[in-house]
Amino acid sequence: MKRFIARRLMQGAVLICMVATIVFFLGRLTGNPVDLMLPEDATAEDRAALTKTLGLDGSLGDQFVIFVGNALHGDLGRSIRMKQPAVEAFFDRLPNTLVLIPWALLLGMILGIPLGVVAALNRGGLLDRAAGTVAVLGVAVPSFWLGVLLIFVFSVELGWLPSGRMGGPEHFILPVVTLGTFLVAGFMRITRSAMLEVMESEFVKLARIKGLSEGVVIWKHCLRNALIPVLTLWGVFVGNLITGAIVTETVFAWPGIGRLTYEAVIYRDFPLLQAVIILKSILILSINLVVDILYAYVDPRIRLA
Amino acid sequence: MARLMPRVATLVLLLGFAWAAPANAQDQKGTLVFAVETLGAQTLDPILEGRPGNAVYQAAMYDSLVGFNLEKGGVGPGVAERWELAPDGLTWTFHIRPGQTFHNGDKLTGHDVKFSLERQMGPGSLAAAAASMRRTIKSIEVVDDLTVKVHTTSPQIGLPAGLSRAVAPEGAIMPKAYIEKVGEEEFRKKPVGSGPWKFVRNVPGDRIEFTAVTTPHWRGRPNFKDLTILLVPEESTRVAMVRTGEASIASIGPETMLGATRAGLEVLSVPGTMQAIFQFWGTYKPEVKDSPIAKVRVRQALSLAIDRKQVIEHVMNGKAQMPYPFSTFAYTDYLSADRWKKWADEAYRYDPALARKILAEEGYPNGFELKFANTALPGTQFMVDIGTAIADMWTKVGVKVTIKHYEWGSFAPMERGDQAGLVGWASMYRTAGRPDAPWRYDGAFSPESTQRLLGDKENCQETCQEFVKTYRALLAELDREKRTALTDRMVELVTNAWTVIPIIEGMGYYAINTKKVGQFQAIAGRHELGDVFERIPRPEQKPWKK
Amino acid sequence: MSETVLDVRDLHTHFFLRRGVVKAVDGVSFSLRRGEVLGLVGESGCGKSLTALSLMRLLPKGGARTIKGEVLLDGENILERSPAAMREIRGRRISMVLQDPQTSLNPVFSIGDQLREALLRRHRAPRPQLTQESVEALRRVEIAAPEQRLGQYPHQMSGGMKQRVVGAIAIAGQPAVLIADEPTTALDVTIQLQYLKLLKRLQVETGMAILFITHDFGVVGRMCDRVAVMYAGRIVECGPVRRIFEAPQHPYTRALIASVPKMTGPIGRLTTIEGQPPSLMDLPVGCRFASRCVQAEPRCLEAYPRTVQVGREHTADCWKVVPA
Amino acid sequence: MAVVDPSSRASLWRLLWPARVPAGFRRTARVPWIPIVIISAIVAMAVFAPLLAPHSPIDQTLRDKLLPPVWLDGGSPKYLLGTDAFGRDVLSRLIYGARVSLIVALLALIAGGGIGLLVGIVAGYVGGAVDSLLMRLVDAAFTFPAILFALLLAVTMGQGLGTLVIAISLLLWASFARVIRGEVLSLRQRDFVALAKVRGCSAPRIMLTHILPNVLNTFMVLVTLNIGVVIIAEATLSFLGAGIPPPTPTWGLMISEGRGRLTDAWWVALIPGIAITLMVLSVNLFGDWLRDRLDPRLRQL
Repeated sequence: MKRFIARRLMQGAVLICMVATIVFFLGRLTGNPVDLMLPEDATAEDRAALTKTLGLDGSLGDQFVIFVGNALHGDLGRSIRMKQPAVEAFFDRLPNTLVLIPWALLLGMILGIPLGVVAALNRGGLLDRAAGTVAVLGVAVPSFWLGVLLIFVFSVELGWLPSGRMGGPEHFILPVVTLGTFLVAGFMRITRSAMLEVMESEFVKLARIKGLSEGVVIWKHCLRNALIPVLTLWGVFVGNLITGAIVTETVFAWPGIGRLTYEAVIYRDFPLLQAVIILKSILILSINLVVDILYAYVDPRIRLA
Repeated sequence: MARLMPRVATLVLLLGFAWAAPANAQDQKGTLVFAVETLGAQTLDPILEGRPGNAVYQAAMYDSLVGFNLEKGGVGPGVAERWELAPDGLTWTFHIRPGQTFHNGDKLTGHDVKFSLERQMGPGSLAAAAASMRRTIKSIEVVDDLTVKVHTTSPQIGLPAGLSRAVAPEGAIMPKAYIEKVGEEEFRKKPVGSGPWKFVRNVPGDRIEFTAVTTPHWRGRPNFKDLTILLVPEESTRVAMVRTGEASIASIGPETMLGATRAGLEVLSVPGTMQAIFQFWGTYKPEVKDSPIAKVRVRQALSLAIDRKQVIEHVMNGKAQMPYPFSTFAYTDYLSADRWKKWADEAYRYDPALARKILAEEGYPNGFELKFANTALPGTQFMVDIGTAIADMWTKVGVKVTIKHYEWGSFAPMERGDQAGLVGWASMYRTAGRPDAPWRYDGAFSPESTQRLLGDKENCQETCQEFVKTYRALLAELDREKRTALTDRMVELVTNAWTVIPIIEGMGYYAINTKKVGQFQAIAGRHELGDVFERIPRPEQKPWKK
Repeated sequence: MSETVLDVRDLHTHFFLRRGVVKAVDGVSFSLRRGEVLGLVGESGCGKSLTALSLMRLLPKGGARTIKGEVLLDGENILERSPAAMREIRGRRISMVLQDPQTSLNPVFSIGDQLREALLRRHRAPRPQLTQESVEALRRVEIAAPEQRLGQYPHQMSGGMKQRVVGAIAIAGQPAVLIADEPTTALDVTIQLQYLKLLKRLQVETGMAILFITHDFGVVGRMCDRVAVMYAGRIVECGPVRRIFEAPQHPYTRALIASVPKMTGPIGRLTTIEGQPPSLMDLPVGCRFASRCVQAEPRCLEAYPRTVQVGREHTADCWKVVPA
Repeated sequence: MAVVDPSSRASLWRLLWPARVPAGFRRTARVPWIPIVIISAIVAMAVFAPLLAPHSPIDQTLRDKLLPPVWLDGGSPKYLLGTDAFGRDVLSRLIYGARVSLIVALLALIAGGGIGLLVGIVAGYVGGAVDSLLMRLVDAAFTFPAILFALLLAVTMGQGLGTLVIAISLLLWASFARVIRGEVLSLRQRDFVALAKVRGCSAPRIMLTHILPNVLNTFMVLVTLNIGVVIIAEATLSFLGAGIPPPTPTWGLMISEGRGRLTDAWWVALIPGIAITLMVLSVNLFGDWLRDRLDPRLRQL
């Protein structure tokens, strides 16, 4: 297990280096942030001066060397727009996204897993098709459209819920629904297919031969096995959520890292953009690692291998 | 004794004010929630925010050396009550309004003014005009607590305008003693200004909170107790928040206006905040010689093909107007504005028949192919819409338009260097409302400038040379009338060249929930409400009239 | 001879698919006596396994239904039991060992958990007692160091060992009938023999009856008292093992036996059976083996043959055989 | 043990119209006719757009702006689904939008899916260091927020079809590669591959003639299931201002342009939203069915 973790950490480090390099050069391709910081009619003199102030006047190679050097010390530069260390900006906003994600995940699981089980039990039946359609609907609706519609219906027309911003529990409902909807389908699909696979397996037959009740067979023997693939996809889903947060946070004025990312692109805030993508990658990788470890605890085949 | 007199006078005045308007001054209550699409750098250190429009949140807590003309827009008194230029044109003297204090209780004096301007010019400044200030300002001299002299290297007629928030944010006055005591870092965390709103909290990516000063303020004592400026990037969410009352006011684009009105919201439009223009690149260059856009009449025909009334009516939902000549407005300094208004109404009319006729006469009876770059800053969807609309209108007179959309960030680099990507193209963008024409004209037309739309150093022909002459004369001219004549001449040269052509004069738009705020007016030409917050009444109060 | 414990009469289990009906079990009858081992032999796809699952009433999902027939367990037709009542007897009166030990055990529960669950079916007992009984059960299937094994997971055991555990689980409820569905097919040859011996020993010890399903006539000789030969959904011949080996009556049985390599005697050509069994969805009206039968006559194609008593306890479905 | 190259397995046509019912064929859900009809209708819309659209999708009639659909008060029979803010016919834009959406989907799936297919086959078949390297790349691609990447590209290269296709392909290839590699890993063990090796076939030849045909079913299933992903991605990028630039009609852009007008002109944003939802729903249901039919092992997708 230790060696497994160590190997994963090594792979992760290599991945992060790759991502960092790609991001650095791609970021530099996207134009000069100075143009977005100055008024449209700023003079060339002003522009040159600001470029120098921001340290963007060196060659790309020089800038990269400096970037790598600083990164090794945990310094990913200062946000050009917000003038605060990019790492700090990221961690300022991270909690706001992290309070959103578990709820979305929970929503996806609470609805998706039972739906998946029910669909598997009624395979090919009306319930299966109904559950499938409902779940696929979750993927089929573009989340920004859903968000805008939800605001329109529940906030503007019915006046039940606030339309945006962080705040009390009622502020969480619409963003969580918007963010979590596509997960319902994901969880439902995987649970269903895993259940189908498990339900056809011999050990389920043996459990029945033992004379166990249907409830025990389904919810203990089947589901426990079916949850293994569900858990593997946790990592992927959390990754999706972190990306999906870009749209959701923009629609709901949620000050999390999703919007920070979007703003970093819009304002060509190189250091921030680099930092955000690198830190996000680290975050996603860590979550995946945690999931792998969890996975090992659920599945003895891995734990004891 | 002589020094005491003004203070006593001020005290009496202030008491009188408090007595005269007790209903207005007594209670400050409620929170004014203002939702905007961007908070820019979201920093409260004035030297760290370069884009004037983004500094809306700074305007609440900082006063500017030069202020507004609330009547018609443009420059008016601010921290300095008045200012004058020495006869040699090299020294501006600013007379500071007495009795101003910072939120920490310190008095605002000439030392703060000198400190603030020098900080804006300093090495750590990201201010847009930092470089030009360094070049033009020789020294700043504090004559006494209420008098400051700015010595310039050459005559700078536009200096006070440049220190007015009507033009740029560089005039913000910061507390010298406080910053020197606590240091820059601490100042950024706990900023102190002299405006009618005190800083409370800055939550990055979400909001900035202020609370009203309780004493009278020359800009007006706020009617609300608190002010929250919310960052809500998605426009439909902003409008939804105004509808539900989560926000009192939100900035909106023209495309949302109709919906906001139908939803029972008040829409406030601020006149003269910008001009949508289109322009032709490198028309004077040898390689463009054979291109249709090298011909003045063709360029004019393209203007005639634009139905500006339709754009105003349908794209801008009626909340826009026929433009003045390029980058000029009703409030532009030293301009015969009325005369130009009349001229523009005629010149910028819609006459597709004439447009077709001109095209035929110039040898393009079947039109020609035109490459058209449309640029938009984040949050200006209507610019894309206007571009789409005029491309369609050009198509109707037979021009085959290839439209390409750029984000501002990818367009700006194309202007630089040899402009290879743009020569022979038409492009379109938005220019902000500013009271000083010459500055903007310099950036667009001088052969050394970035855009150099009349000619570059190698190809500076008649109009270009004439422009350079006029512009130089204008810079040195101190006499008001002569200056106006020169400005008119400069504008004339540019209008007759038809290389930069205004489409419409646009406005700033706000959706307002009248249950949350009373009636108020914005300052013409000022897209941001930063200097208006303190004047916004509560719903039950009397509307604010200018 | 002792009494009949399981009597299957005219069992029909069909798959109802959109495309048609697959008559996988189509009129199977046989009986099983207490303490007896009955072999059920046939090619793959002839319906042996489905017969077993029909007896357990654990038909695969997706359209399989028993539409006709009786399964009398101690004289009671268990097909008429409610699902809950059926669950009552599974594991306790009738149980089953599955083919593949690799997949028969739930990978995420320990051996102990799975055994205890089965033992709990026999009687409600406190956990320590169940654990003690689990150890006993493992010992009975000849697993060394059973105490340690309890905490282990299936993936930590060999196939042979797993199959023993499956056996232990299957007989934990002390059933009167055990169905063994090709229990050794997936095991190594060397282990197969051990396992068969174990099964035999357990059968002798407990006196349960075993329905032993296999495609391997060699195994039948070693294990069974009687054997029933199944072809295309029906039992075509049934009789004591020795009789069947010595005097197979049905051409199919003969062909099957001829295809088994003999351990003794001269090495002759192994015969194979030409052709394919008929589609279970489109069965012929006549003898189902007719299309492959070297002795087929016109009447074989016209009607299904009657069941002929060819000797004591020995029957065969063939027009060509002569009643004893 | 059969040494049969199973690439001759059921074609799509055979699946829809089985010539003969194979015995013991596993029971699967019924043919999803409704989704097939919807998909066909949308494809027909895309192909015959110029014939079907009553108006030009980009010509503006500003005077007729924001007219409601014909069944509402104020609607005009001239514009069945109403008009947008420029007086463009929503129906015509919807029809042409189908074309753009499908072109984007097609190109992105060919590019992204193709790369994924290639990487998957090479990684799975060659194995070893090549496999490790390629799979690390795939991992990196999964870590990298794809939408962000698309945004970056859009601001770098400018908005446009090419940018969009590249961005979406980059979003797709990794998941294709991962699944295909898994398939190839198991195929590599199969006898017909061993036999081909014994016959002395070269590695590229085996990949081309033995591996490729056998993963095509999986590939087709992946393609179908990802059409929805592409359509949503296109719409999302349009929403974030990085899609195909106006005035070219795309469904995403139509929603994006109309989203501020839900109160007064809901049809501008709602109708394309419904179209996207219907389309994605249909391709997903169809894909599910196809997967069950062609490649039940992929059920976890």
